[in-house]
Formats: sequence, C-alpha cells, structure tokens
Amino acid sequence: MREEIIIAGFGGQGVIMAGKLLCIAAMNEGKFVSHIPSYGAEMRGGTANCSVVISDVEIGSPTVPKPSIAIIMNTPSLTKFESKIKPGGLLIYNSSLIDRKPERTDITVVDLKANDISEAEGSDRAANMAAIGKLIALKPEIASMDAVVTALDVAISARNRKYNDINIKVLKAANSSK
Amino acid sequence: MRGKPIINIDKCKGCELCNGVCPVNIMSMSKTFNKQGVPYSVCIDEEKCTVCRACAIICPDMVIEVIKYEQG
Amino acid sequence: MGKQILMKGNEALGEAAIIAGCRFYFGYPITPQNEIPAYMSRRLPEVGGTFLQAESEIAAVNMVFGASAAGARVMTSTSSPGMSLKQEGLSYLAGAKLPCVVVNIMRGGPGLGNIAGAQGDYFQATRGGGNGDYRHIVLTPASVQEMAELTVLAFDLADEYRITVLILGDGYLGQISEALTLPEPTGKVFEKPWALTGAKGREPNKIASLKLVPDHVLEEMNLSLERTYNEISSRECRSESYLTEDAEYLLVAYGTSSRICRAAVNELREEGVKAGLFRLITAWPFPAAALKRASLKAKKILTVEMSLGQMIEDVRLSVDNPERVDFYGRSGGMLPETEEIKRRIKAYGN
Amino acid sequence: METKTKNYKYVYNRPESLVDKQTHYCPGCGHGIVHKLLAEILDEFGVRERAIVVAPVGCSVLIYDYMNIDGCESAHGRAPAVATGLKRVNPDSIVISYQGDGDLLAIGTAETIHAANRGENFTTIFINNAIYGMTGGQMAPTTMVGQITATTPYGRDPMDVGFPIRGCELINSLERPVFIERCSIHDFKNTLKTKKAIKKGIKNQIEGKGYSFIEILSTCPTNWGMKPQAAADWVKDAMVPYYPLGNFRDRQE
Repeated sequence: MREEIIIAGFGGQGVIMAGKLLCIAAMNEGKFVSHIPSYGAEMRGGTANCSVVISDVEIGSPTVPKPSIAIIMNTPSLTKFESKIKPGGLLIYNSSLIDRKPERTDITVVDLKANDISEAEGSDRAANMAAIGKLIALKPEIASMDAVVTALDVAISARNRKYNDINIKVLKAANSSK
Repeated sequence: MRGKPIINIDKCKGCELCNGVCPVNIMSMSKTFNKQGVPYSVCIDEEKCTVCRACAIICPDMVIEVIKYEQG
Repeated sequence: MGKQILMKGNEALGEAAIIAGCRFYFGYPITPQNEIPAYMSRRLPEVGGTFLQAESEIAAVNMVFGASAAGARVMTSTSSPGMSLKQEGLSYLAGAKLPCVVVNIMRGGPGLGNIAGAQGDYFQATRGGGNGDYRHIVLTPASVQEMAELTVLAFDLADEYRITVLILGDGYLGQISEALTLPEPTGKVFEKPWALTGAKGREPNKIASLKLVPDHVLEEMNLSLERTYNEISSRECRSESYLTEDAEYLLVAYGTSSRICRAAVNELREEGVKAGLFRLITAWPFPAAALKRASLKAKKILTVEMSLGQMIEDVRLSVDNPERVDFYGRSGGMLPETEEIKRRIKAYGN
Repeated sequence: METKTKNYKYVYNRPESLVDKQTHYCPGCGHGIVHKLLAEILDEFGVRERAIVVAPVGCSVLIYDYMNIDGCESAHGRAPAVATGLKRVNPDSIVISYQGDGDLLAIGTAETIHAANRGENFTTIFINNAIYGMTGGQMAPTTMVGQITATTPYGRDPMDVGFPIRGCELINSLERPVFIERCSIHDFKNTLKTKKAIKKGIKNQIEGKGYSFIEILSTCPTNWGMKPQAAADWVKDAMVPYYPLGNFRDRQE
C-alpha cells in the first residue's frame, strides 16, 4: 500500500493538522509516513495544503506531484488539484462549500458535506475531521478509527484538546455517512 | 626629596605628554636619542618631584614608574 | 530502539542539538527554518540553556563566535539569504579554530528568491563563501531521522576538529514531518583548554585569526588548518550507495533530491533497468572515492540537483570518464520529478 | 643611585594585568593610556583571572597581546555580539568590549545598540578619536565638522555625510544601560576621571548590574597630523565642545 495524499483548503480549515493526524495514526500502526505542509508566504494567500505519503515500505520521494487521493475543502483548491489526481484515484470534495461538481470521470469522486456534518455535531470548525472520518471509511488500510482517535491527543494542541469529544463525534459521523 | 620618576628610556617613544602634565615642570626631553632613535623623557630636577604620578599616569607606553622615599 | 514520534525536520534538528549538549543558540528569523529558533526558544530554558534572538544574522554568528570561544556547544541556524550574511563570521570562526554548528535550510535564490526548498547554496557551502583558505564540514541529511542523527554527529565533529560543521538541508527537509526515533547522546567529551574562561592558574588564552607578523605565521596557520582538512578528508567522508553494485545508470544526489532519485531508482528497477543511487552525506569532504567505486559499471551518471548544476562539478572531478556525467536539475524552489528522471535514464538506453 | 641607599616604595608601576611589551601604537596614542587604566582597575578589583577583553578591528585590534588576561578577537563591529556570547556562557567572567569609533558607530552600530538595549552585563570602552587610525586616517562617524581626513579632503561636510554621531546621547535613549559617561584623556585631571568612570563600569559588571558604556575622547596624533600635546589640546578645544564630558546615567538601584 502506498497512498499519496493532498489535503487542501483555505487557511483555518485545519487541513495541515488533518494531515498530521492521519500521519500519527498511520505511524502508530506501523506505516511509513511523511507530511509536507505548504508554508510561509503561500499560507498567507488564503490557501493551505499538505502532501502526505503513507506507505508499507520506506518512503523514497515524499513529494506528491500526482496524488492518489485528494481531499479538497474549498473551490480554489479543487481548481488547483483536480487535474493532478492520478487516473483511478480518489477525490473527496467538500460539497458544503464547493459549488460545482468535479469534472474528472476517470477517478472516484466522493461528495462530502463536511461542514454540514461538523455543524450537526455542534461545531463549525471540525470539517477537517469529517474529511478524515470519510477517508478512513473508504480506505481503511490507511489507518483505523481507533488509531485516529488515539492520535487526536498528540495531534491537537493542549489548548484545543477540549474539543476532542466533538472531533470524535464528527470523525465517526462522517465515517458512517453515506 | 620625596621621590622621583624612574624612566625606562629605551621604551620611550618620545611623545612628550609627560612634559605637559608635570605640575612642577621638571619633565623634559633628552638631547640624545634612545635605541628607538627618538629623544626620550628625562627628569631634570628630581629634588622638586612631588610624587604626584601625573607623568606616569599619562604615559601611554608604561615608560615611567614612580618611587616614593620612605620617611626616616 | 526508542519510541517513534512524528516530528518536523526543523524541530527534530533542534531537539537533537539539545540531546548533543547544545545549550546556546543565537539566531535570526527567516523562513523556512523558523521552527528551529522557535523550538530552541521554548526548549533551551527548560534545560538551563540560553536562547537569544539576535539583531541580525551577522550578530548571531558573532554571538556564536563568543559562546564558542567561551567553550560552549553552540548553534545558529538560518536559510540562504541569512547564510550569505553569516559568511563573515564563518571565516573568522575558521581562522580562530572555533567549533560550532551552523544550519542552512536552503531556499530558492538568488537574492530574496522564494521560501521553497532549494539546493542553490552548494557552492557557497563547499567552497566557502567567506574570505580566506578555509573549509567546513558539510553534512547533508535526507530525512527527519537524519536531520536529528547528523546534528548529534555535527557537534562531535565540530569539537573533535575545532571546526564549523554546516548542516545543509533544504526547505522541504525543514518542513517535512516523518517518524523519528530520537538519537541517544554519544557521551563523547572534548576538553577545551583553549577556551576563554579567565586566566586563573594558567597563562592567558587568546583567540584570534589575525596573524600580522612575522610574515610566515599566517601561512603556517593555514598549513596547519590544511592538515586538519586533509585529516577530515581522509576520515570523515560519508555517503550511501543504494543498488550501485551492478548499476548501469547511476544517479547522484543529496538531500531532498536524493529522495526523489531513490523513488526513481525503485521504479526503474521494477521495470528491469539497472539504476542505482549514490547519495552524499558529506558534501565536504566530498566522498570522491566511494563515488568512483559506485560509478564503475555505470554507462551514464545523472547528477540530480535542486539547482542548475553545482555538485556536478565535484561529481565530474571524482569519476573516471567524466563525459559520462549528465545533469538534471530544477531551481527556484521547484523539485526534480521522478518521471523526468526515469524518462532520461530510459533515453540513455536507446 | 640614591634608590639603593634610601628606602623607597613604588607608588606607580606596571599593573599585573598589563603585559610588559612595547605596543605598536604611535607616540602619544591614547590607546596606551586607556589600556593601562583598564589594567589597573582589573588589578584593583582582583578580577584579572576572570577578565576577557574583546578586541575590535581598528588600531586596538591587538589589545589582547597587551593585556595579561584572556582575549578574544572579533570581526569589525561585532565586538558586542562576541561579548554577548562570551558573557552568556560564563556569567562570572568580566567581559570588556573595547571598541573604536568605526567599530562602534559605523559598521557595528546595530550590534552596539542592541547589546546596550538588552542590557548585557558587560562593559564597553569606546575610544572616540574622530578618525580611522589603522587604515590611515579616513573619516569616522565621529569626525568633526570641517575636519580634514583622507576621505574628507575638503573637510567633513555635514550636508553631505551628516554630523558627527554622539555615542553617549544615542545610548542614553535606551532603557537598559545602567551607566553612561563621556570622559577624556587630554589631560591628567580628565585621565583620572576616565579611570573613575571605567572603574564604575567594571564594578557594575562585577555586581551584575548590567551594561556600562564609557566613551573616551582620545587622540590620534599621527592621523591628525599633530604633535601629541597639540592633539591633546585639540581634544579639549575642538572635541569637548561638541562632545560634552560628564555622566549621562548612573543607575544604582
């Protein structure tokens, strides 16, 4: 198994944290992982993304020019990354905020109302958790729900750990969503 | 005679600053040259020395030391 | 083996410095290495150390000079434009034979360039950007684990040879998070009788690079430095040869570009192409002998850099039949692509 | 000699902190005087074995050869940064950054201001002789208006290169320094005052009070083209009116 993942959205959506959460969970289950955030000036432009590789064997290149999985949280990110997804790859897009349908037909496209799921569980800030919950439902070999829940304690800063109950609810709600 | 400057003439660079600070004007320059080829500091009247140390303190080259005679 | 944690390259480097006994850090913010000063500012007070944000890169490297002269294990870090400013200090450190660790997390240039990872400072690092006849050891990590391990090594090498050890990473290595097993301290102790600690019960120590008179003393010092450099060259070359034994096509790279090359080698091997990778771990001393060995069976040698061709000069100088050496690089913060490497290697076969 | 026949004692001789070695300074150069004052003070406080002098680039670049204490070179202008590193590692050491006007107020202005602003616990001795001595008499940031130097052959024109910078006043705008004083060595009385000021600066450091800045108006007879005594007079007549002597700050809490 080797998945090359892009998680992209706007700054504040927690896409970089979502990538780290996935990495910690997968690492603790024995996988090789790497995570490269977009950083610095790029982040100030309002878009943020991270490149995540999760693999059964040692990772050579940690870069993700052609993702096998893209988690896209806003419209500009869809424009930027849709064409780059590997044929046969997976696109999870946040249809709560993205007002158009992806155009690719050679990939699996999953419509996820990430913000709606988050808000239904009582938070307007856990759309990233919905995305991760959905991803591991579709690709359980990346990491288990248990591992992700455990990883929350490491990935989330102490200041925000009080929201973990809601994070877990959102993870699970998205995990079992249609 | 209270004391006097002891002048290490070969180290003197001949700047003459000691001449200018002496309150009793007993510091002067030699008519001959030292090893460095410059006129050097001399005390022309040790009897008048007040042991004020001004010449020594102003000397940039640690040429002058000052001794004071013990009473008795 | 210790527990694995997910850690960013810059932070792993910072923690490794503390493991190595570094208790003094002076630096000035610049992306993409800002996590290093931030990490040190948090961690050093916890271990009784000192973090100081300097007024400039120039001040920072000179604070390093002072701290090293006082006998401490000390580090500074920066990224490419800041490294240019530090060159003055590096030359003085070399002249005064002071050990320290300097980190350059390279970004795109010239000038202010951009903040993406690049490898355009190879010449500056290996040829020396400051004035005079000097060298410093240049370590080139390629993973978070190596960022940590080479940092621990760097402090020992610095003290052993009284030299600056430069850790030459790039923005991607600084920013990437990977699993890390924290290295153990080596426990090596280096006496520093030359350190400025006050002339109590000994003759005063003087630390200086100025050698005005008599005429020959500077040359003597330079020759003594050269002896040290020769000793380092004979003892401290480090590299990794990956599938090079039978390699008909040899990739040569370091740092992040070596990761991309490794992926290319793996894919080429799956397709039956005998490709291999020679990866630098020290850029100075350049592991010429090991490269020569690794290149024995190679029909073509492809140097891959995140620059427009700097290391390639050392590659050409190291191998027989240097006309075999070809180049592929991207610059300005762009990354070489696995597909392009494969395409070129396959084209050689035709 | 009478000295052999009478009992006597030395009332002035070489301090232990000063090496018995001829300096490379020109005749009448103020550096020699200040080196001596500093050495006397280190002896008087008994801190010779804790002292480290940081040499600047400039005429006093070799000060470590003349002081019988640990010594450290620094690149031009970086003495305050080097001193910061030394002092932070060994807070018990007594660190003196000895700097000229080019070092302190031109190439090293940033290092000077920021070390002072942090209140680093070391002592800066700033030799202001209104010219670049070592390189052959070029304009310094402290060169007087109208003063002729190798690079101001028509005299310093303030409308072209600005007015001379007053170091003490600049440092006095910062909160952290504890002691700021300008003194002069142009005569005996002022030389004694200079010693007192340096002494205060070292005492502050010993007591951990923080940053002390002592500016000393000094002479450069060679590059001024004057005899040493005339140079001393020029300090009094030309420099002192622009660079007022006296204490700017003496914080003792």
